[in-house]
Amino acid sequence: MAAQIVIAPLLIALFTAIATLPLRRFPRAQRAASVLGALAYLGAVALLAGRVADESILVYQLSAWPSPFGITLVADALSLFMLGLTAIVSLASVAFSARFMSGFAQRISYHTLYHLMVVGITGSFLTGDIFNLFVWFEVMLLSSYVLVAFYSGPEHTRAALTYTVLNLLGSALMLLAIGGLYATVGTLNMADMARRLATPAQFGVDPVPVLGLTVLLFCVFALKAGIVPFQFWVPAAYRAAPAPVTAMLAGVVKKVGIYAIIRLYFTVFAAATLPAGLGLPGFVGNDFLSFFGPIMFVMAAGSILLGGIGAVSRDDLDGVLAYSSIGQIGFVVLPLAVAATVPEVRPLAIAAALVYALNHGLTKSMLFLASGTVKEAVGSVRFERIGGLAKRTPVLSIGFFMGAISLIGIPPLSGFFGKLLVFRTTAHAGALGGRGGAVALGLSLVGAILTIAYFSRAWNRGFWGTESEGVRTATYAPSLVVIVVALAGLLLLVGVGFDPVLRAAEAAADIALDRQAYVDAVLEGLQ
Amino acid sequence: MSLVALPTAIAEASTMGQLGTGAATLAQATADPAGVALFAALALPFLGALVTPLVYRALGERTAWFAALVAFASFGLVASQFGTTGSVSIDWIPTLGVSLTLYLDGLSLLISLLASGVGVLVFTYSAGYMHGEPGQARYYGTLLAFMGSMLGVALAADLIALFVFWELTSITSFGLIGHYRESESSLYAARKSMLITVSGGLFMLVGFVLLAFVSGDALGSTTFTLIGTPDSMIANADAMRTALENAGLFVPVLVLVAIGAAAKSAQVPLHVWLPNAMEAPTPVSAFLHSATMVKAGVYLIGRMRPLLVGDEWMLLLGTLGLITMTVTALLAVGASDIKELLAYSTASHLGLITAGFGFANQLGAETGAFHILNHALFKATLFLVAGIIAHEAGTRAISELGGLRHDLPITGIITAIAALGMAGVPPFNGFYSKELLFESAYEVAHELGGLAWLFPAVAVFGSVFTFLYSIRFLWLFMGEKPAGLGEVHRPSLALLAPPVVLAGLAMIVGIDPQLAVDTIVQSAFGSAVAGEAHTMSIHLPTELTPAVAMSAITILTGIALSPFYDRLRDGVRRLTHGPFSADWYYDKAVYGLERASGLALPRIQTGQFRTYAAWMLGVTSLLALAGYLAAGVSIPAFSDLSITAPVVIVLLVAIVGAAAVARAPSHIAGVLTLSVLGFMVALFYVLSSAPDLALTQLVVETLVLVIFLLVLNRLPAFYGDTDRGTVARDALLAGGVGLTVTISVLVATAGSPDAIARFFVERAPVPAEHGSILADFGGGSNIVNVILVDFRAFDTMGEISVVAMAALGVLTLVAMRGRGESS
Amino acid sequence: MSVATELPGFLSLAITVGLVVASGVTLLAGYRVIFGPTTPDRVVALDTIATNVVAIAVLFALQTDDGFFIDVSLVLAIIGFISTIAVARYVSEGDIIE
Amino acid sequence: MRRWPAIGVVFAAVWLFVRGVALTPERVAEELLIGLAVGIPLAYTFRRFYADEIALGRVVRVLPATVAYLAVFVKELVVANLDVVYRVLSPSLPIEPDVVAVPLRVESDPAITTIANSITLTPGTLTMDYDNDSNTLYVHGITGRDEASLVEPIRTWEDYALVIFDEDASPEDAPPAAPRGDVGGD
Amino acid sequence: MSVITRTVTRVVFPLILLTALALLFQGHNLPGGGFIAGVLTVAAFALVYIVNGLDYLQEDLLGRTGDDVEGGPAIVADFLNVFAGGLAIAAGGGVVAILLGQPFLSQAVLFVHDLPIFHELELASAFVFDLGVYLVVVGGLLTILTVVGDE
Amino acid sequence: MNTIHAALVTLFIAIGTFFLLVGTIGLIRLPDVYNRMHATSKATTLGAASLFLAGTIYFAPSAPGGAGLTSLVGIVFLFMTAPTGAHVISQAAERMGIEFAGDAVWPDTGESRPESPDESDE
Amino acid sequence: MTQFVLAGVLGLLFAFGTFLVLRRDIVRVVWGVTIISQAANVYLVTMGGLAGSVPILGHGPPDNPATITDPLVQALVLTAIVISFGTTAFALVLTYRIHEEHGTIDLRELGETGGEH
Ligand code: NA
Ligand code: NA
Repeated sequence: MAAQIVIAPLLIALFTAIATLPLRRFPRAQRAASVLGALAYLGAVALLAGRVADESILVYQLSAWPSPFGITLVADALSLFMLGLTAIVSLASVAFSARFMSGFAQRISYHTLYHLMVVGITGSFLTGDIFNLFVWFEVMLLSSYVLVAFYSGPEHTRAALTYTVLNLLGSALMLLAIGGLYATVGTLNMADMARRLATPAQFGVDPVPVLGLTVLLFCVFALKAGIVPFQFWVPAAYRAAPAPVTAMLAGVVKKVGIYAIIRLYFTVFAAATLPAGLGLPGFVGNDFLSFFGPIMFVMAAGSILLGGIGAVSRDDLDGVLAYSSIGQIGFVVLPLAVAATVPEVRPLAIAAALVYALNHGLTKSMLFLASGTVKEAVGSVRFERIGGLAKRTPVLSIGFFMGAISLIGIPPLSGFFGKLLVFRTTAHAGALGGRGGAVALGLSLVGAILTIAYFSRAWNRGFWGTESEGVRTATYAPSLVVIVVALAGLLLLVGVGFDPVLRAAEAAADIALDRQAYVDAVLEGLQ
Repeated sequence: MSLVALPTAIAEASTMGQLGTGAATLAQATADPAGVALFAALALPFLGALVTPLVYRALGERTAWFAALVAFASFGLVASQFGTTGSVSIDWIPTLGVSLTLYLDGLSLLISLLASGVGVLVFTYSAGYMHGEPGQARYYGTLLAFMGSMLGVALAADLIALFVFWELTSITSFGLIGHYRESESSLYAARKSMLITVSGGLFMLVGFVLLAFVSGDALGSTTFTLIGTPDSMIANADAMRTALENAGLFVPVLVLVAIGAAAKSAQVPLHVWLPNAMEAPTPVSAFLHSATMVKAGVYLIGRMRPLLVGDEWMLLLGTLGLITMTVTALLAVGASDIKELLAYSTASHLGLITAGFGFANQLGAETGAFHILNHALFKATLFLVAGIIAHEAGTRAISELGGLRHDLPITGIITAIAALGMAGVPPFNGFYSKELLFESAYEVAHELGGLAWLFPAVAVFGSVFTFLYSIRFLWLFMGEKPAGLGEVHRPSLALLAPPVVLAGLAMIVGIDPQLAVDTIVQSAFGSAVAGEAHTMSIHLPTELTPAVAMSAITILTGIALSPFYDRLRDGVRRLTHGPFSADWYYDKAVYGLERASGLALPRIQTGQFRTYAAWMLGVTSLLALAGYLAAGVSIPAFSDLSITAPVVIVLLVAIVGAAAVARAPSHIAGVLTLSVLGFMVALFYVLSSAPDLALTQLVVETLVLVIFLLVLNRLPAFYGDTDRGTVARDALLAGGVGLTVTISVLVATAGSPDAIARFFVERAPVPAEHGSILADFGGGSNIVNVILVDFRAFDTMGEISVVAMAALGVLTLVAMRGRGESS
Repeated sequence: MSVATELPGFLSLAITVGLVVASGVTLLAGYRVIFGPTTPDRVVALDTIATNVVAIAVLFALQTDDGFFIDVSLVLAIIGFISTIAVARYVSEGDIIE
Repeated sequence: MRRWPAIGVVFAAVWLFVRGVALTPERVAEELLIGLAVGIPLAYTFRRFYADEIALGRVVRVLPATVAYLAVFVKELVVANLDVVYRVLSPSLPIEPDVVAVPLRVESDPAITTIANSITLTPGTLTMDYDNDSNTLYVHGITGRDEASLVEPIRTWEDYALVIFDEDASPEDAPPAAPRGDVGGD
Repeated sequence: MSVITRTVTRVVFPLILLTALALLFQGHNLPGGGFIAGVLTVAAFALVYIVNGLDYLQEDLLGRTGDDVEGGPAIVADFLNVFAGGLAIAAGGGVVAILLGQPFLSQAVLFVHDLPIFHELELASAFVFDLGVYLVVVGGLLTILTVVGDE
Repeated sequence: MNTIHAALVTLFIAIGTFFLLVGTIGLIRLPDVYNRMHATSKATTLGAASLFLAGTIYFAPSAPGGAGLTSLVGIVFLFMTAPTGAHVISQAAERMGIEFAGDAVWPDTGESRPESPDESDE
Repeated sequence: MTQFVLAGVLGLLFAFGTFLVLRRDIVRVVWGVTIISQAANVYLVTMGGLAGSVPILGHGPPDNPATITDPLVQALVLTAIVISFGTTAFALVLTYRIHEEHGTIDLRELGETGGEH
């Protein structure tokens, strides 16, 4: 008997999406179904997490065909870590949407698209099949294209065009990479791929061409994650999308790219070694990660600097938050770069990346929701029009402030631990003499200071200062404020009760690096 | 969570001689602190802060008394532990080796008592000062939280816990400095202090992280506990030092921690936030700049001293402290506002404390410990006095003030006590700690010789200016009242009582310094030395020691220069223009960054899709090619696979079609040519034995054509003319992408996966022998279809979701037209 | 592309020649699609290609002895017709601008 | 009687062809059942599409005329293609195109359509346009033949079509005159 | 378009639909399947739409009257229901497997014997899934066509 | 597969291939779109139909009916739609105002010929 | 030989697609994406190997499965075609809406108002 709970989150989201279509003639029922769906999703993820805590890796063979032939779902600590983030942000965003989005918008397609996006995200986190990953990516992406374009005005269509077309190119590249991997490695199943790459002779696999193919794939993930130089679409798309969608995009969708990098590059492709080593100046080693380490490092550095410097001069809240997202994703990639380069700190580094991703997911989604609340009330989030928010809406402002200082890394908010672990990773790598460890450390400090610079500026210009007319006369929807504050409370809760979170992240990092366990669980009885 | 007291462990460690904290302290105080009292003292202000909004609703302005009560309770709780030493601990993040460990010893006791004690007075004072001011609930709440944070800094023995409270002081002070949030200068000041102190904190955090990293080697297991347990860092200071040096991390850690402390304690060049911070309400300034915020930095230096003291330490902190002391004293002379004067003076005295702790001899530690107390007493007094002046005289401009003794006689007296203490004039309190500095500096110079003689010289030089501005401040009460100064009111009791109490305490210290030493300074001093601390003996000098001579030189030079004060002031002001002004580098950095950002961003995020796509495709190609190159792929030899003529022709037509699309003269021509390509791809599928694909391709092709036509029907004819250069560049990039793909094809066709395909081929059809229900086979002859609806039906599930979403998307795009956000 | 072995040589030769010719004329017709000169010329040429593709699919059905490629041909014919109608309709009655 | 059930049966027959059923009684019976199951609902769903369709009962009666029509058509088809071969492959491209207007007697849609398509498939002519108001076909001729020889086969089909499609006019009626002005170019 | 085109369309339309359905039914064993059949079905509708116009398609062919609703012509609501139904069928069929203790989307084939005429009938649960695919494609693409065509 | 049967199939393949070739040559050689359509609507259609017929004959004996029947559907479909396509295109061309090659003119019937601006394609 | 022909063809298709993606006219960009997607699909089919018979069987498993073309890549490409079809349809309508909202389909013009100014 299969552990049906593995598929439960995905099915809940899928059926919620389907149910919201015929329910569009009954707006209240539609809204209720949507929120209940998100709630049930959270419940299912919690149950699944319980099972994973007991059994480590749950494997689910769709259509009852064994791996590597059928499609496999793999629920382990890493998947669950990401699913947990998804469930929380999704619930908050959908509850936010129920009040925030216009009645017409909700009726026309919003809820269906939203939950299908969750379906895509969930599938991406659970699947153990690389082509299936492509499919769920596409599901997630298409819904996000539409949701970015949702308001259908000039900025929205323009942003959506850039976002859509770049990602269409990305999808073609992904297909190219998957096709090449299938041809060279001989499988689509990730565990099988890891096994074949680990013992290439046994399976007649030549790992040499695989590296270039994985690079293609990597660029696609970098595009999804919005890492420099694949970040171009981010600011406009985040601004254009409705606030709760941006919360999901920045909070969760971005992390799908990160998840894929961890899962594929650290669990799967790390298995491969190149018989002749890396024959390119500047790259040392004979495994794939040695190649990706420096590249990820440059990308992380670019992201941190571009995001941080970019955010400093934005003249609207969403702009600051959008560029901040580019910078913060750099902080997630940075430990991964270190992990790729310095094997000794790998578990710590991946845990750091995960904790940072979680923190950024919770925090940035909260900040975008806060921004949305302001936009709904004032009609704009341009600084010239929103001065003095703190006086008019202190509770919301406290929420925003907590988010801002969480991202800066002020304890005991959750964001602090992200920073702490990143510092730890880079510091340890530097102390161990890892190449670039000290540079990485310096970079993370610079990035952190930039974070302070742009958030303090945003705060002064938006929340302090003289009240604008719009702010003075605005009325803030209490239900929206409550959601923002609840998320802010969560930031504090995660920080104060950080130990279980850390243990979850460490478990996720351990499982991400435990290739053998992954392979054994998925290909049980095949060897 | 477990609340555990660990005094016995401390005792054991001390008998083993490993405990770096002063043995004298331990000899005096062996009782354990009560965990409940410490945690309660720490928690009360935060709880108070949380309920302040409610309290304010009930009590209004009398919330000040509530806050004072809370502060007093904390003070009482801390004071009740007087004489105890040891730590209490609550588990926090065991996985990380982080706990909420509180440790009480002389130094933390001193800082806690100052924070909560001065807190009581500041709240009392606020009751008068803040009358009628806006945002009082916020004010008291934040101030309470700030005070709690400061207690936390003092009490926390775990580096992470310490950092928590450290950053909380920065954040809460951000709120306090920005209290008048509609004033641009308040916002500027708040942001500046946050940027500098929080950033400094992050450097310090890195230092902590490195310490913890090294502790893994030194102590066998990674810990963040600095002090108070047998396996804390300070309890194993020697091992830690060795490990730090072995790892080459001693200097990095020292510098990182020093940056954090220097930012907080406004050491040059990170002092620039301090004068602006005067934008805060005056009670806040009094609090932040006497007993709390800035003291956190020097406290940390004192706390770390047993662990890190040495030559590097002295070179760094001794120099830093003296430079700060001198430079900021000069700046204080140049001040035009009484709060500005006091602010620079604060930085200067913190420089003195830093220098004291910086000197590697015991006298240095004495200096630091004693001056923490003295400075808190006289500086808090003076700030409160400044508040009274500003409140009652209506101005803070030095040039507009004078002769205040007539209207404010009591204030005049307490100002005299505090200002003379600040000036280092015997027998006022500041004199003794300054003497200790001179002694310490002299001892260092004497011992090391050479350039080390700069230490005492600079100490004297800086002290001259300290003397000068102190007297200048006192002179506000002397002379004649300027004509422009209007009526000066008498301060209320709430305003007057707190500075009187403080000045009284300062007076007592001045009269009987040994009392203060015995009560608390000795034990605080003990906390700051590695190994055995000697017993302090402080009294007025009875013979001419070098230090006495230095004091004499200072005072006499000061008196001699007094007549030229205005010229000096003008000189300093002339100097502090341009790059030497307080805001220069900060403004350059911050606004330069903003400007650079504003200039650079449009060049990166151009809005031009072409740029974006070019980057994406170019970088991807480049990296992939690098990947192939790095791995050393070789192009496979010609294989014997044959390709038939029809396939070649079909592919040729496809290429021609694609080329024709690329140069199509009109939309319609391009769409039709694209269809040719589509047909050829379909044919390719036919010839590759893929009928399902061919069918799919064909039907899709047609529908795409129809949609294209429907859309083109509504589009203009634009197809852009591009200049040759652009075309050439694009062609180059296109060639690069093409090359990447070509190589990808060549290298990837080497292998041929058949194991999986074979499984599908064998399991798809209906086997000859089967029962009435067939579950282990796909039950269909079209293997592709069986894969789609059975083997990989999950893919198809996603695929149809995409189709559904495409439909919803199109519907949405059209239906939402004109219904977007109102902005 | 397995060729049914039992076919007489002349037939398989005819099929092969047919395939090559049909592919070749597709190339020729491609010339008209690309160079027009008028849009109806392109449409006619595209229609011709569609019909040629139908023919190729039939020939492939014969070559491989797989009757179901006839289905493909039929669908191709349907597709070609719909495309032609659609294009003709929009170039004549729509506002598609050249 | 409603037409859609009959049309459903026709669909079932077409289904047999489309499915390419093996011509054994069992298979035909099986597929016919399926074809009816598919065809009748289909016919019902789209019944509005065939509201003005001709009655199928007449099919048998007009069979001879249909066969005759097809025979003429096939002959013309072959001739037409040989004609094209000649014109296309001649190095001199012997063509002399012109357009003529052909007023029709048939008035029903199927009849007009049948004739129009036949014209295109047969020698030297191509239906360009149809004018509803004057019931006139515009035919493009590739050769310089006189109008009469160009129109002649069209009239022959029209005669059959008048019978096949149960038209009001009869084959004996004179062909209507060209609406106005000169017909043909030379 | 002219009467000639309209008449041919009327004849060709059912032929295309029948071809599409044949492809749907035979998909498990021969080329075809839900997607191809679906798109071909839509192509048939597209033909009618191009030749006769959207109103004809909506009112005369499908008998849907009524004013435009939010987001497009009245018929769009029906199309939405079609693809929602398709999704529900495809996913719901998969859930049936779960109820039977099998993983999501598990398929089985049932052979029914001794039927008149058919003798043995092969009923593949995968067909239900394919039908879902078909409906999603038909509903979805018709939605696109209608919405765009209505502009 | 017996020789006569194969020969018949080959014959129709040859005819079909030939006419495909002719149709396309006509498409290239003939002077305007109207004349080109004469070639494609007749020759190409017949060519494809001939190949379908070859299919009918080829598949007839191995599985009576089968793909052969479907081929017949293909023939009927082609004959129905190819001329219609030509009609639609020529109608469009004429309405777009594409000029006739040589001295062909639109018959003056008094009906107004839909005018549209001269097309300037390239 | 086969893979060199295919490699060249696919490289050229990607190159033409890329060239189009860099044009100013949105419609051309969409064409470019379409070409690239199709080329990726062809690539995938190529990866399954071109020799081999149609993966459609008579009843029962085949005698020699190795002679059959890899059906998996065909199924994958089918999925990919459908997905790229859905996204292309959306992108086309988006293009239309862009024109409605901005009055242009010139990406350069569109970009001049869309950067970080
Ligand atoms: Na947004
Ligand atoms: Na099964």
